[in-house]
Amino acid sequence: MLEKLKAQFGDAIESAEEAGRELRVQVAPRSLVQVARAAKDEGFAYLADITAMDTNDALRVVYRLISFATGRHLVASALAPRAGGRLPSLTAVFRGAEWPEREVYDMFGVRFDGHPDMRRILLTDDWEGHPLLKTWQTK
Amino acid sequence: MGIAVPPDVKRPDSPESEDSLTPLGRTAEVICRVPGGTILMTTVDKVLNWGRASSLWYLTYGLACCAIEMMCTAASRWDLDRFGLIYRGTPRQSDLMFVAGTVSKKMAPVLRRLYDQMADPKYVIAMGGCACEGGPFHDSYFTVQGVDQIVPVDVYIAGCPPRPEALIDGILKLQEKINRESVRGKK
Amino acid sequence: MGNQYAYVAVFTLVGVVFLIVALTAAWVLRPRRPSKAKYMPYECGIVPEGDAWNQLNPRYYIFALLYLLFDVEAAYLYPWAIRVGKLGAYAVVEMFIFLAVLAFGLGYAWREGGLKWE
Amino acid sequence: MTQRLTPTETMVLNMGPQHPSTHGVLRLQLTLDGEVVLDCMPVIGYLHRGIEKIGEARTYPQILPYTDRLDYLSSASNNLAYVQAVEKLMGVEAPERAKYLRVILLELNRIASHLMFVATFANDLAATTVFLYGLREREPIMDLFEMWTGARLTQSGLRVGGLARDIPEGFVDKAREYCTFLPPRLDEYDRLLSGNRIFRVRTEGIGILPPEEAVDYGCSGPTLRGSGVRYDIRRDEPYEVYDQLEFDVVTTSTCDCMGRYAVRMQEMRQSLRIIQQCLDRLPEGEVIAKVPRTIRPPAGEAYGRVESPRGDFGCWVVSDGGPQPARVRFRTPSFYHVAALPRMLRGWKIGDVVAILGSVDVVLGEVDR
Repeated sequence: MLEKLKAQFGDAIESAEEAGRELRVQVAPRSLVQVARAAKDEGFAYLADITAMDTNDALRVVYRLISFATGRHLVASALAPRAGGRLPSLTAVFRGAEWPEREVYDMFGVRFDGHPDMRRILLTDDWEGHPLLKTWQTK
Repeated sequence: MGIAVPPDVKRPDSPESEDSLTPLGRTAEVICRVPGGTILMTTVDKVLNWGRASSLWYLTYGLACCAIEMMCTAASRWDLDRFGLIYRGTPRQSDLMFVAGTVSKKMAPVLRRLYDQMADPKYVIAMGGCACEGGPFHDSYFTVQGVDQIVPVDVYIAGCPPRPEALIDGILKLQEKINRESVRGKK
Repeated sequence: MGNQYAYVAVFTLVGVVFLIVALTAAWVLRPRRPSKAKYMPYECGIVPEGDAWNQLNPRYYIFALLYLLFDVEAAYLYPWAIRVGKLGAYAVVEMFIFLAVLAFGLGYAWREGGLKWE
Repeated sequence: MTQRLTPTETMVLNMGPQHPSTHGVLRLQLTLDGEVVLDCMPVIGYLHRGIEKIGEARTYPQILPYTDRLDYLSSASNNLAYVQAVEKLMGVEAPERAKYLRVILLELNRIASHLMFVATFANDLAATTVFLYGLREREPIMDLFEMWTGARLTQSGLRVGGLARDIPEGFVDKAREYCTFLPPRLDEYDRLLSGNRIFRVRTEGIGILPPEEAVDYGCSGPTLRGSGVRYDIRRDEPYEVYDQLEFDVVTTSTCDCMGRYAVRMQEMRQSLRIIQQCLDRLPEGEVIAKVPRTIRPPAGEAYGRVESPRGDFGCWVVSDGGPQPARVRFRTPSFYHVAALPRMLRGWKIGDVVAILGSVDVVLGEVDR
């Protein structure tokens, strides 16, 4: 599976490794949607989770796709700048991507282009700041 | 750690209107001066308080884990009906509010609005650590540290979640508190 | 014959007195704490937006009419059912004519599609 | 739809945070045309407590009690997902006895959670007696939890590397007795509910969720299996000792509320079967592996995944070598089920909204985190 992705996307796949059940892939943000579509055709039809992590120098947005048939997890992660990051939205590929993307925006501030309803989902609408960033301190 | 209570939530100690005495409350002052009047008043107090204490209809206000324990207490093993507590869906028909669970800042104005929409006389039981003072979420950025910042609370029940027996103990304490009330203003 | 109406008089008197006593007792005893928030419409704790005075599908109106019609018809049946023993055969025929007229009305509403829900 | 003679205006109604049948503080903004739901916009966040932010400010053992408060109807599955992730990070393996006991605790939680589902689902459809029956049958399980872990609801019965405490005397007999006590009751409630004409009319054919859309929305657990997709993490990604146990994955292909209800009723019987097998094969020995005093897993990340009563509950833990995790993320099934609600509610009537929401069985603690 990883070889197929590397062949198809070449330099867009910055790093790829296989650890047991998980295929960890680092993807360039520009070709996220194509990689997701290819993975979905490859059998990874179940989008388990979209989440993110603040690694102090960048925001790492992590997508976890699971294939029911083979039981393997494709963990694709893309890097976004800490402030004002923009990533393409996967709602065109997975209908279930709408809400987790809204939560990542709510908690980290990464906006997703092409998202039908880019609003905060958990916090009140007039909330400033994104709590899960390392720099955000509880008052 | 003062947290900004959402703007449209009034402080609990500023009642909307000053005259909290009922018409009978005001006339009660006069009646008490007549010899034997106080006996009449205390019997009226007793009857009123008995009526209020033994038919506390509570508003189902399940927020988190405490709501499940509230349901178990209301169900057949601990049975709240014995104490005259029936769960009502709307604040209009309820005179006791169980705050069972964590109150988030998004929920604070809703909670205050529901409290305002309840008919007087109304009471509040803060159930569980989260409602009493934030509980395990004392350093959360989105939790109101104690529901008494929003509504005046009558009884606090500790526990996370409190056992059904603790809940019933809290209700009995509230009933004692109601029985001490008097028409001539809260003693 | 006179005392039969006495029953009615006593009955209404007790009804009225009970009503007055209950309401004044409630008015006297209940605490009055009016507040703007208390009189806001209750919508699960949220400030309702828009209003409910809007145009609904006419089928609700037709069903309401039909219900009212047959509800009143049932109301007439009760006194008839009590006295039908003493009134004899002509009352039975009378009532069935009444029912037939209403059944005809129902048939007309059915044919005109009044009962179609979708 | 029939040709519209007179234009009708729509109305926005809030089935709001405080509502007996939203099972917690979920607010549905329903756009109504008369009685028919045109669209629904769920609003969540009313129970958001920032558990993931708190997770970054606590040590590893301290996070365990917070996982109980996510899906507070089955705290063992939350604990296990978190503990699995930390054990993968540290390369620790629970002893054999602890694995069997964990499965017993998980399946007891599943039965308790499904009984609460039957109780509230029936209560929503006006069968209050089944509400009382369901909670009464749930109380013996609460006693078992209390006997074993000391708490009824938020047990925190697990630890990294095993269990907090071994089962006390008399637990095995009480558990066996419960395994024989429950099945006839379940048949009785099944006849009471699915035999009841009103219940069938209100649930059959209502709230259709086709299989491919269920997968596309990220649904899992009984909601997914109610739409005919045979996927169960206990079978497809076995953990603890599920690969050595015989049980069948229950699915129905009706994709409606009745299907989801029937799946859960059957699953309770399968859980009883699993518990009996585990009780028969319970090995002797320790219940906790050798774990250092302060848990400091090596830098890295791990994903623990469990079949909770609501579906695929995952926990992603990223460690930077310190005593506190760098990131704790909980993938909760109800979050995706509430996201799929608008798709299931469109076109149905207000009365059906209650039935559909009840059949999806969401817990707001895990939706808002």
